[in-house]
Amino acid sequence: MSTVTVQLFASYAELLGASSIELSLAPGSTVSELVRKIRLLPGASLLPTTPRVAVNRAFASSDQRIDPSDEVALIPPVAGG
Amino acid sequence: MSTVTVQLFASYAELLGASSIELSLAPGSTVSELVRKIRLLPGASLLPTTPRVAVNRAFASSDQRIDPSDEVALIPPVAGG
Amino acid sequence: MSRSAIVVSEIDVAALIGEIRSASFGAVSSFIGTVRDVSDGRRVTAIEYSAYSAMAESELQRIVDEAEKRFGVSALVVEHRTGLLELGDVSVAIVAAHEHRSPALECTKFVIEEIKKRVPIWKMEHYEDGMREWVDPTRSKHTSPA
Amino acid sequence: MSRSAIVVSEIDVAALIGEIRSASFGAVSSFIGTVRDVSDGRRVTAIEYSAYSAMAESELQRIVDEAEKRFGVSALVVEHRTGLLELGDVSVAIVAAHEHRSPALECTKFVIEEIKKRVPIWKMEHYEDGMREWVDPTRSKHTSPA
Repeated sequence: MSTVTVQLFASYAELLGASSIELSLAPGSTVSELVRKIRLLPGASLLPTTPRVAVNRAFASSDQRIDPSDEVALIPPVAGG
Repeated sequence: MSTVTVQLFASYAELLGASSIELSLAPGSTVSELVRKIRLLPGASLLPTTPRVAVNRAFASSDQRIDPSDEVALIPPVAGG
Repeated sequence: MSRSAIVVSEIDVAALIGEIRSASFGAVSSFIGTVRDVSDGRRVTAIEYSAYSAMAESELQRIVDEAEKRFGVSALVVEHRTGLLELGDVSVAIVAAHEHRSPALECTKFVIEEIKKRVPIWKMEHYEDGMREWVDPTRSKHTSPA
Repeated sequence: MSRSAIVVSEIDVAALIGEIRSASFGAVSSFIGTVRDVSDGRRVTAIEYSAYSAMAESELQRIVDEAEKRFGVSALVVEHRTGLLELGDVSVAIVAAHEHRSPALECTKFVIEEIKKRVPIWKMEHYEDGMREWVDPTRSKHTSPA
Protein backbone atom coordinates (compact mmCIF):
# COMPACT_ATOMS: atom_id res chain seq x y z
CA MET A 1 0.00 0.00 0.00
CA SER A 2 1.16 3.52 -0.69
CA THR A 3 -0.16 6.91 0.28
CA VAL A 4 -1.68 9.31 -2.23
CA THR A 5 -2.67 12.90 -1.47
CA VAL A 6 -5.89 14.04 -3.14
CA GLN A 7 -6.57 17.74 -3.45
CA LEU A 8 -10.13 18.96 -2.97
CA PHE A 9 -11.65 22.23 -4.14
CA ALA A 10 -14.77 24.36 -3.82
CA SER A 11 -17.94 22.36 -3.02
CA TYR A 12 -16.02 19.08 -2.68
CA ALA A 13 -13.67 20.61 -0.13
CA GLU A 14 -16.74 21.74 1.81
CA LEU A 15 -18.43 18.34 1.58
CA LEU A 16 -15.39 16.55 2.96
CA GLY A 17 -14.35 19.35 5.30
CA ALA A 18 -10.77 19.43 4.02
CA SER A 19 -8.69 20.86 1.19
CA SER A 20 -6.84 17.59 0.79
CA ILE A 21 -7.03 14.01 2.02
CA GLU A 22 -4.52 11.16 2.22
CA LEU A 23 -5.52 7.71 1.04
CA SER A 24 -3.80 4.34 1.12
CA LEU A 25 -3.90 2.70 -2.29
CA ALA A 26 -2.71 -0.69 -3.47
CA PRO A 27 0.01 -0.42 -6.13
CA GLY A 28 -1.49 -0.13 -9.61
CA SER A 29 -4.84 1.22 -8.37
CA THR A 30 -6.95 3.04 -10.92
CA VAL A 31 -8.85 6.31 -10.80
CA SER A 32 -12.15 4.47 -10.31
CA GLU A 33 -10.70 2.55 -7.36
CA LEU A 34 -9.55 5.84 -5.86
CA VAL A 35 -13.03 7.29 -6.26
CA ARG A 36 -14.61 4.23 -4.65
CA LYS A 37 -12.36 4.72 -1.61
CA ILE A 38 -13.09 8.42 -1.36
CA ARG A 39 -16.83 7.83 -1.47
CA LEU A 40 -16.57 5.79 1.77
CA LEU A 41 -15.29 8.83 3.70
CA PRO A 42 -17.58 10.89 5.97
CA GLY A 43 -19.49 13.51 3.95
CA ALA A 44 -18.53 11.91 0.63
CA SER A 45 -21.87 10.24 -0.01
CA LEU A 46 -23.03 13.50 -1.63
CA LEU A 47 -20.27 13.30 -4.23
CA PRO A 48 -21.38 12.26 -7.71
CA THR A 49 -20.83 8.58 -8.50
CA THR A 50 -18.12 9.44 -10.98
CA PRO A 51 -16.61 12.82 -10.13
CA ARG A 52 -13.97 14.13 -12.54
CA VAL A 53 -10.45 13.35 -11.41
CA ALA A 54 -7.27 15.10 -12.50
CA VAL A 55 -3.91 13.37 -12.44
CA ASN A 56 -0.85 15.55 -12.90
CA ARG A 57 -2.99 18.55 -13.83
CA ALA A 58 -4.91 16.85 -16.64
CA PHE A 59 -8.28 15.09 -16.61
CA ALA A 60 -7.88 11.34 -16.16
CA SER A 61 -9.97 8.44 -17.45
CA SER A 62 -11.48 6.03 -14.94
CA ASP A 63 -9.05 3.24 -15.83
CA GLN A 64 -5.91 5.37 -15.55
CA ARG A 65 -3.46 3.97 -12.97
CA ILE A 66 -2.27 6.17 -10.13
CA ASP A 67 1.34 6.35 -9.06
CA PRO A 68 2.20 7.54 -5.50
CA SER A 69 4.18 10.43 -7.00
CA ASP A 70 1.19 11.67 -9.04
CA GLU A 71 -0.55 14.97 -8.28
CA VAL A 72 -4.18 13.94 -7.83
CA ALA A 73 -7.28 16.12 -7.46
CA LEU A 74 -11.05 15.78 -7.48
CA ILE A 75 -12.62 18.36 -9.79
CA PRO A 76 -16.12 19.65 -8.97
CA PRO A 77 -18.28 20.88 -11.88
CA VAL A 78 -16.31 23.81 -13.25
CA ALA A 79 -17.90 27.25 -13.45
CA GLY A 80 -15.31 29.52 -15.00
CA GLY A 81 -15.96 32.21 -17.56
CA MET B 1 -40.30 63.73 -68.92
CA SER B 2 -38.78 64.74 -65.62
CA THR B 3 -35.23 65.11 -64.42
CA VAL B 4 -33.66 62.77 -61.86
CA THR B 5 -30.24 63.25 -60.28
CA VAL B 6 -28.24 60.04 -59.80
CA GLN B 7 -25.36 60.04 -57.35
CA LEU B 8 -22.23 58.08 -58.25
CA PHE B 9 -19.52 56.80 -55.93
CA ALA B 10 -16.09 55.22 -55.93
CA SER B 11 -15.32 53.16 -59.06
CA TYR B 12 -18.61 54.14 -60.75
CA ALA B 13 -17.84 57.83 -60.30
CA GLU B 14 -14.48 57.19 -61.94
CA LEU B 15 -16.01 55.21 -64.81
CA LEU B 16 -18.48 57.96 -65.64
CA GLY B 17 -16.14 60.80 -64.72
CA ALA B 18 -18.68 62.49 -62.43
CA SER B 19 -20.01 62.30 -58.90
CA SER B 20 -23.56 62.73 -60.14
CA ILE B 21 -25.49 62.75 -63.39
CA GLU B 22 -28.86 64.13 -64.46
CA LEU B 23 -31.22 61.98 -66.49
CA SER B 24 -34.57 62.63 -68.17
CA LEU B 25 -37.04 59.92 -67.24
CA ALA B 26 -40.62 59.33 -68.37
CA PRO B 27 -43.09 59.49 -65.46
CA GLY B 28 -43.44 56.09 -63.79
CA SER B 29 -40.05 54.84 -64.96
CA THR B 30 -38.57 51.93 -63.01
CA VAL B 31 -35.10 51.29 -61.64
CA SER B 32 -34.29 48.95 -64.54
CA GLU B 33 -35.30 51.63 -67.07
CA LEU B 34 -33.03 54.09 -65.24
CA VAL B 35 -30.14 51.63 -65.43
CA ARG B 36 -30.72 51.04 -69.13
CA LYS B 37 -30.45 54.81 -69.73
CA ILE B 38 -27.30 55.14 -67.65
CA ARG B 39 -25.59 52.30 -69.51
CA LEU B 40 -25.87 54.32 -72.76
CA LEU B 41 -23.66 57.09 -71.31
CA PRO B 42 -19.97 57.41 -72.25
CA GLY B 43 -17.84 55.16 -70.01
CA ALA B 44 -20.87 53.32 -68.69
CA SER B 45 -20.40 50.18 -70.78
CA LEU B 46 -18.08 48.86 -68.07
CA LEU B 47 -20.88 49.01 -65.48
CA PRO B 48 -22.37 45.65 -64.52
CA THR B 49 -25.61 44.81 -66.36
CA THR B 50 -27.58 45.20 -63.15
CA PRO B 51 -25.73 47.49 -60.75
CA ARG B 52 -27.30 47.92 -57.32
CA VAL B 53 -29.45 51.04 -57.08
CA ALA B 54 -30.50 52.87 -53.94
CA VAL B 55 -33.66 54.96 -53.79
CA ASN B 56 -34.06 57.22 -50.77
CA ARG B 57 -31.07 55.62 -49.03
CA ALA B 58 -32.33 52.05 -49.30
CA PHE B 59 -31.61 49.34 -51.85
CA ALA B 60 -34.29 49.25 -54.54
CA SER B 61 -35.65 46.35 -56.58
CA SER B 62 -35.45 46.55 -60.39
CA ASP B 63 -39.20 47.13 -60.76
CA GLN B 64 -39.40 49.94 -58.19
CA ARG B 65 -40.78 53.18 -59.71
CA ILE B 66 -38.75 56.36 -59.45
CA ASP B 67 -40.27 59.67 -58.51
CA PRO B 68 -38.46 62.93 -59.50
CA SER B 69 -38.19 63.85 -55.80
CA ASP B 70 -36.42 60.57 -54.95
CA GLU B 71 -32.78 60.50 -53.88
CA VAL B 72 -31.22 58.03 -56.32
CA ALA B 73 -27.74 56.50 -56.31
CA LEU B 74 -25.78 53.76 -58.07
CA ILE B 75 -24.00 51.55 -55.54
CA PRO B 76 -20.72 49.88 -56.59
CA PRO B 77 -19.80 46.59 -54.86
CA VAL B 78 -19.43 47.59 -51.21
CA ALA B 79 -16.16 46.95 -49.40
CA GLY B 80 -16.70 48.15 -45.85
CA GLY B 81 -15.49 46.45 -42.71
CA MET C 1 -28.78 51.54 -25.47
CA SER C 2 -27.80 50.87 -29.08
CA ARG C 3 -26.30 53.18 -31.66
CA SER C 4 -24.23 53.31 -34.82
CA ALA C 5 -22.14 55.95 -36.52
CA ILE C 6 -19.93 56.68 -39.47
CA VAL C 7 -16.96 58.55 -38.00
CA VAL C 8 -13.96 60.34 -39.46
CA SER C 9 -11.62 60.25 -36.48
CA GLU C 10 -9.93 57.40 -34.64
CA ILE C 11 -12.20 54.73 -33.16
CA ASP C 12 -11.60 54.28 -29.43
CA VAL C 13 -12.40 50.61 -28.87
CA ALA C 14 -11.82 50.76 -25.11
CA ALA C 15 -14.30 53.64 -24.84
CA LEU C 16 -16.91 51.67 -26.79
CA ILE C 17 -16.48 48.65 -24.52
CA GLY C 18 -16.71 50.96 -21.50
CA GLU C 19 -19.88 52.47 -22.91
CA ILE C 20 -21.47 49.03 -23.19
CA ARG C 21 -20.29 47.36 -19.99
CA SER C 22 -22.81 47.08 -17.24
CA ALA C 23 -23.53 44.76 -14.35
CA SER C 24 -26.69 43.66 -16.12
CA PHE C 25 -24.85 41.95 -18.98
CA GLY C 26 -22.62 38.97 -18.38
CA ALA C 27 -21.18 38.86 -21.86
CA VAL C 28 -19.59 41.49 -24.09
CA SER C 29 -18.42 40.44 -27.54
CA SER C 30 -16.49 42.72 -29.82
CA PHE C 31 -14.98 42.72 -33.27
CA ILE C 32 -12.58 45.19 -34.78
CA GLY C 33 -11.36 45.36 -38.33
CA THR C 34 -7.96 46.94 -38.91
CA VAL C 35 -6.02 48.00 -41.99
CA ARG C 36 -3.75 45.14 -43.09
CA ASP C 37 -0.35 45.51 -44.70
CA VAL C 38 -1.06 42.90 -47.36
CA SER C 39 -4.03 42.45 -49.70
CA ASP C 40 -4.20 39.68 -52.28
CA GLY C 41 -0.44 39.35 -52.01
CA ARG C 42 0.29 43.06 -52.63
CA ARG C 43 1.89 45.30 -50.04
CA VAL C 44 -0.53 47.98 -48.88
CA THR C 45 0.59 51.30 -47.40
CA ALA C 46 -2.80 52.85 -46.59
CA ILE C 47 -6.51 52.53 -47.32
CA GLU C 48 -8.89 55.32 -48.22
CA TYR C 49 -12.45 54.60 -47.11
CA SER C 50 -15.24 56.58 -48.69
CA ALA C 51 -18.97 56.28 -48.19
CA TYR C 52 -22.37 57.37 -49.36
CA SER C 53 -22.61 58.76 -45.87
CA ALA C 54 -26.33 59.44 -45.58
CA MET C 55 -27.23 55.94 -46.73
CA ALA C 56 -24.34 54.29 -44.88
CA GLU C 57 -25.66 55.75 -41.63
CA SER C 58 -29.22 54.58 -42.36
CA GLU C 59 -28.13 51.12 -43.46
CA LEU C 60 -25.82 50.68 -40.46
CA GLN C 61 -28.67 51.64 -38.14
CA ARG C 62 -31.01 49.22 -39.92
CA ILE C 63 -28.47 46.45 -39.29
CA VAL C 64 -28.26 47.43 -35.62
CA ASP C 65 -32.06 47.44 -35.33
CA GLU C 66 -32.33 44.03 -37.00
CA ALA C 67 -29.57 42.62 -34.79
CA GLU C 68 -31.22 43.91 -31.63
CA LYS C 69 -34.49 42.24 -32.57
CA ARG C 70 -32.88 39.02 -33.78
CA PHE C 71 -30.51 38.39 -30.88
CA GLY C 72 -32.22 40.33 -28.10
CA VAL C 73 -28.96 42.04 -27.25
CA SER C 74 -29.03 44.45 -24.37
CA ALA C 75 -26.69 46.94 -25.99
CA LEU C 76 -24.92 47.24 -29.32
CA VAL C 77 -22.56 49.92 -30.59
CA VAL C 78 -21.13 50.01 -34.11
CA GLU C 79 -18.72 52.56 -35.55
CA HIS C 80 -17.22 52.60 -39.04
CA ARG C 81 -14.52 55.04 -39.97
CA THR C 82 -14.00 56.75 -43.31
CA GLY C 83 -11.12 58.79 -44.70
CA LEU C 84 -7.46 57.89 -45.14
CA LEU C 85 -6.46 55.14 -42.72
CA GLU C 86 -2.92 54.00 -41.97
CA LEU C 87 -1.73 50.46 -41.40
CA GLY C 88 -3.12 49.06 -38.16
CA ASP C 89 -5.84 51.70 -37.86
CA VAL C 90 -9.27 50.47 -36.77
CA SER C 91 -11.76 50.75 -39.64
CA VAL C 92 -14.75 49.19 -37.90
CA ALA C 93 -15.67 48.30 -34.33
CA ILE C 94 -18.68 46.34 -33.12
CA VAL C 95 -19.46 45.78 -29.45
CA ALA C 96 -22.47 43.72 -28.36
CA ALA C 97 -23.64 42.90 -24.84
CA HIS C 98 -26.08 40.29 -23.66
CA GLU C 99 -26.82 38.39 -20.47
CA HIS C 100 -25.47 35.27 -22.15
CA ARG C 101 -22.50 34.62 -24.38
CA SER C 102 -24.00 32.96 -27.45
CA PRO C 103 -26.31 35.80 -28.54
CA ALA C 104 -23.53 38.34 -27.92
CA LEU C 105 -21.09 36.39 -30.09
CA GLU C 106 -23.63 35.66 -32.81
CA CYS C 107 -24.78 39.28 -32.91
CA THR C 108 -21.23 40.49 -33.48
CA LYS C 109 -20.76 38.04 -36.35
CA PHE C 110 -24.10 39.00 -37.88
CA VAL C 111 -23.29 42.71 -37.82
CA ILE C 112 -19.88 42.41 -39.51
CA GLU C 113 -21.30 40.08 -42.18
CA GLU C 114 -24.16 42.46 -42.92
CA ILE C 115 -21.87 45.49 -43.02
CA LYS C 116 -19.82 43.73 -45.67
CA LYS C 117 -22.91 43.00 -47.74
CA ARG C 118 -24.98 46.14 -47.40
CA VAL C 119 -23.34 49.29 -46.13
CA PRO C 120 -22.30 51.64 -48.97
CA ILE C 121 -18.67 52.06 -48.02
CA TRP C 122 -15.79 51.58 -50.44
CA LYS C 123 -12.08 51.34 -50.03
CA MET C 124 -9.23 52.32 -52.28
CA GLU C 125 -6.03 50.54 -51.43
CA HIS C 126 -2.74 52.37 -51.81
CA TYR C 127 0.10 50.01 -52.71
CA GLU C 128 3.83 50.19 -52.11
CA ASP C 129 4.45 50.64 -55.86
CA GLY C 130 2.35 53.84 -55.92
CA MET C 131 -0.68 52.22 -57.54
CA ARG C 132 -4.17 52.72 -56.14
CA GLU C 133 -7.18 50.49 -56.68
CA TRP C 134 -10.80 50.26 -55.63
CA VAL C 135 -11.39 46.99 -53.83
CA ASP C 136 -14.12 44.88 -55.39
CA PRO C 137 -14.87 41.91 -53.12
CA THR C 138 -17.08 40.40 -55.83
CA ARG C 139 -13.99 39.98 -58.02
CA SER C 140 -11.40 39.15 -55.38
CA LYS C 141 -9.55 35.88 -55.97
CA HIS C 142 -9.22 35.19 -52.27
CA THR C 143 -11.62 35.39 -49.37
CA SER C 144 -12.31 39.01 -48.65
CA PRO C 145 -10.27 40.29 -45.72
CA ALA C 146 -11.96 41.20 -42.47
CA MET D 1 2.34 35.52 -29.98
CA SER D 2 -0.17 33.66 -27.83
CA ARG D 3 -0.44 33.37 -24.07
CA SER D 4 -2.81 32.69 -21.23
CA ALA D 5 -2.86 33.51 -17.54
CA ILE D 6 -4.83 33.16 -14.35
CA VAL D 7 -4.64 36.61 -12.76
CA VAL D 8 -5.68 38.07 -9.42
CA SER D 9 -5.89 41.75 -10.33
CA GLU D 10 -8.15 43.68 -12.69
CA ILE D 11 -8.12 42.58 -16.35
CA ASP D 12 -7.26 45.48 -18.67
CA VAL D 13 -9.16 44.63 -21.85
CA ALA D 14 -7.87 47.63 -23.78
CA ALA D 15 -4.29 46.60 -23.00
CA LEU D 16 -4.96 43.06 -24.22
CA ILE D 17 -6.42 44.36 -27.48
CA GLY D 18 -3.43 46.69 -27.82
CA GLU D 19 -1.09 43.77 -27.23
CA ILE D 20 -2.71 41.82 -30.05
CA ARG D 21 -3.29 44.53 -32.65
CA SER D 22 -0.89 44.57 -35.52
CA ALA D 23 -0.91 45.61 -39.15
CA SER D 24 -0.61 41.94 -40.12
CA PHE D 25 -4.06 40.99 -38.84
CA GLY D 26 -7.21 42.42 -40.33
CA ALA D 27 -9.53 41.04 -37.68
CA VAL D 28 -9.51 41.12 -33.90
CA SER D 29 -12.32 39.39 -32.05
CA SER D 30 -12.75 39.63 -28.32
CA PHE D 31 -15.02 38.33 -25.63
CA ILE D 32 -15.29 39.46 -22.04
CA GLY D 33 -17.32 37.93 -19.26
CA THR D 34 -18.40 40.22 -16.45
CA VAL D 35 -20.04 39.68 -13.08
CA ARG D 36 -23.80 39.99 -13.44
CA ASP D 37 -26.15 41.36 -10.81
CA VAL D 38 -28.69 38.56 -11.27
CA SER D 39 -28.25 34.79 -11.37
CA ASP D 40 -31.16 32.38 -11.78
CA GLY D 41 -33.44 35.18 -10.62
CA ARG D 42 -31.50 35.93 -7.40
CA ARG D 43 -29.78 39.26 -6.78
CA VAL D 44 -26.01 38.83 -6.68
CA THR D 45 -23.71 41.24 -4.83
CA ALA D 46 -20.32 39.68 -5.65
CA ILE D 47 -18.70 36.50 -6.94
CA GLU D 48 -15.72 34.73 -5.48
CA TYR D 49 -13.73 32.83 -8.10
CA SER D 50 -11.36 30.14 -6.93
CA ALA D 51 -9.20 27.79 -8.95
CA TYR D 52 -6.94 24.80 -8.87
CA SER D 53 -4.39 27.27 -10.14
CA ALA D 54 -1.64 24.98 -11.37
CA MET D 55 -4.06 22.92 -13.44
CA ALA D 56 -6.15 25.92 -14.51
CA GLU D 57 -3.04 27.48 -16.02
CA SER D 58 -2.10 24.25 -17.82
CA GLU D 59 -5.62 23.62 -19.07
CA LEU D 60 -6.04 27.21 -20.25
CA GLN D 61 -2.78 27.00 -22.15
CA ARG D 62 -3.84 23.67 -23.70
CA ILE D 63 -7.02 25.37 -24.93
CA VAL D 64 -4.97 28.21 -26.40
CA ASP D 65 -2.63 25.73 -28.12
CA GLU D 66 -5.58 23.78 -29.54
CA ALA D 67 -7.28 26.98 -30.72
CA GLU D 68 -4.11 28.20 -32.43
CA LYS D 69 -3.78 24.95 -34.32
CA ARG D 70 -7.48 24.67 -35.14
CA PHE D 71 -8.12 28.22 -36.36
CA GLY D 72 -4.62 29.24 -37.41
CA VAL D 73 -4.97 32.45 -35.42
CA SER D 74 -2.06 34.83 -35.56
CA ALA D 75 -2.32 35.83 -31.92
CA LEU D 76 -4.48 34.85 -28.98
CA VAL D 77 -4.48 36.15 -25.41
CA VAL D 78 -6.67 34.77 -22.64
CA GLU D 79 -6.85 35.94 -19.04
CA HIS D 80 -9.10 34.61 -16.30
CA ARG D 81 -9.31 36.35 -12.96
CA THR D 82 -9.77 34.73 -9.56
CA GLY D 83 -10.56 36.20 -6.13
CA LEU D 84 -13.49 38.32 -5.01
CA LEU D 85 -15.03 40.19 -7.94
CA GLU D 86 -17.56 42.97 -7.73
CA LEU D 87 -20.53 43.57 -10.02
CA GLY D 88 -19.39 44.54 -13.49
CA ASP D 89 -15.84 43.30 -12.97
CA VAL D 90 -14.29 41.40 -15.87
CA SER D 91 -13.82 37.73 -14.96
CA VAL D 92 -12.48 36.52 -18.29
CA ALA D 93 -11.13 38.15 -21.45
CA ILE D 94 -10.28 36.49 -24.75
CA VAL D 95 -8.73 38.36 -27.67
CA ALA D 96 -8.00 36.60 -30.96
CA ALA D 97 -6.47 38.01 -34.13
CA HIS D 98 -6.42 36.60 -37.64
CA GLU D 99 -6.02 37.90 -41.17
CA HIS D 100 -9.69 37.14 -41.72
CA ARG D 101 -12.77 37.60 -39.61
CA SER D 102 -14.33 34.14 -39.49
CA PRO D 103 -11.43 32.29 -37.85
CA ALA D 104 -11.00 35.15 -35.35
CA LEU D 105 -14.68 35.02 -34.37
CA GLU D 106 -14.83 31.22 -34.25
CA CYS D 107 -11.65 31.02 -32.19
CA THR D 108 -13.08 33.36 -29.56
CA LYS D 109 -16.25 31.29 -29.32
CA PHE D 110 -14.26 28.04 -29.09
CA VAL D 111 -12.08 29.36 -26.27
CA ILE D 112 -14.94 30.55 -24.06
CA GLU D 113 -16.86 27.30 -24.61
CA GLU D 114 -13.83 25.20 -23.71
CA ILE D 115 -13.05 27.31 -20.64
CA LYS D 116 -16.55 26.63 -19.39
CA LYS D 117 -16.12 22.88 -19.91
CA ARG D 118 -12.57 22.23 -18.82
CA VAL D 119 -10.78 24.84 -16.76
CA PRO D 120 -10.87 24.04 -13.01
CA ILE D 121 -12.30 27.34 -11.81
CA TRP D 122 -15.28 27.65 -9.50
CA LYS D 123 -17.43 30.50 -8.39
CA MET D 124 -19.28 31.15 -5.19
CA GLU D 125 -22.07 33.67 -5.62
CA HIS D 126 -22.82 36.08 -2.79
CA TYR D 127 -26.49 37.04 -2.69
CA GLU D 128 -28.25 40.11 -1.42
CA ASP D 129 -29.84 38.08 1.40
CA GLY D 130 -26.38 37.15 2.77
CA MET D 131 -26.44 33.59 1.41
CA ARG D 132 -23.50 32.17 -0.52
CA GLU D 133 -23.56 29.27 -2.92
CA TRP D 134 -21.20 27.38 -5.21
CA VAL D 135 -22.44 27.60 -8.78
CA ASP D 136 -22.97 24.20 -10.38
CA PRO D 137 -23.71 24.68 -14.10
CA THR D 138 -24.62 20.99 -14.41
CA ARG D 139 -27.60 21.59 -12.09
CA SER D 140 -28.60 25.09 -13.22
CA LYS D 141 -32.22 25.40 -14.30
CA HIS D 142 -31.42 28.02 -16.91
CA THR D 143 -28.71 28.33 -19.53
CA SER D 144 -25.44 28.98 -17.79
CA PRO D 145 -24.53 32.68 -17.84
CA ALA D 146 -21.61 33.91 -19.88
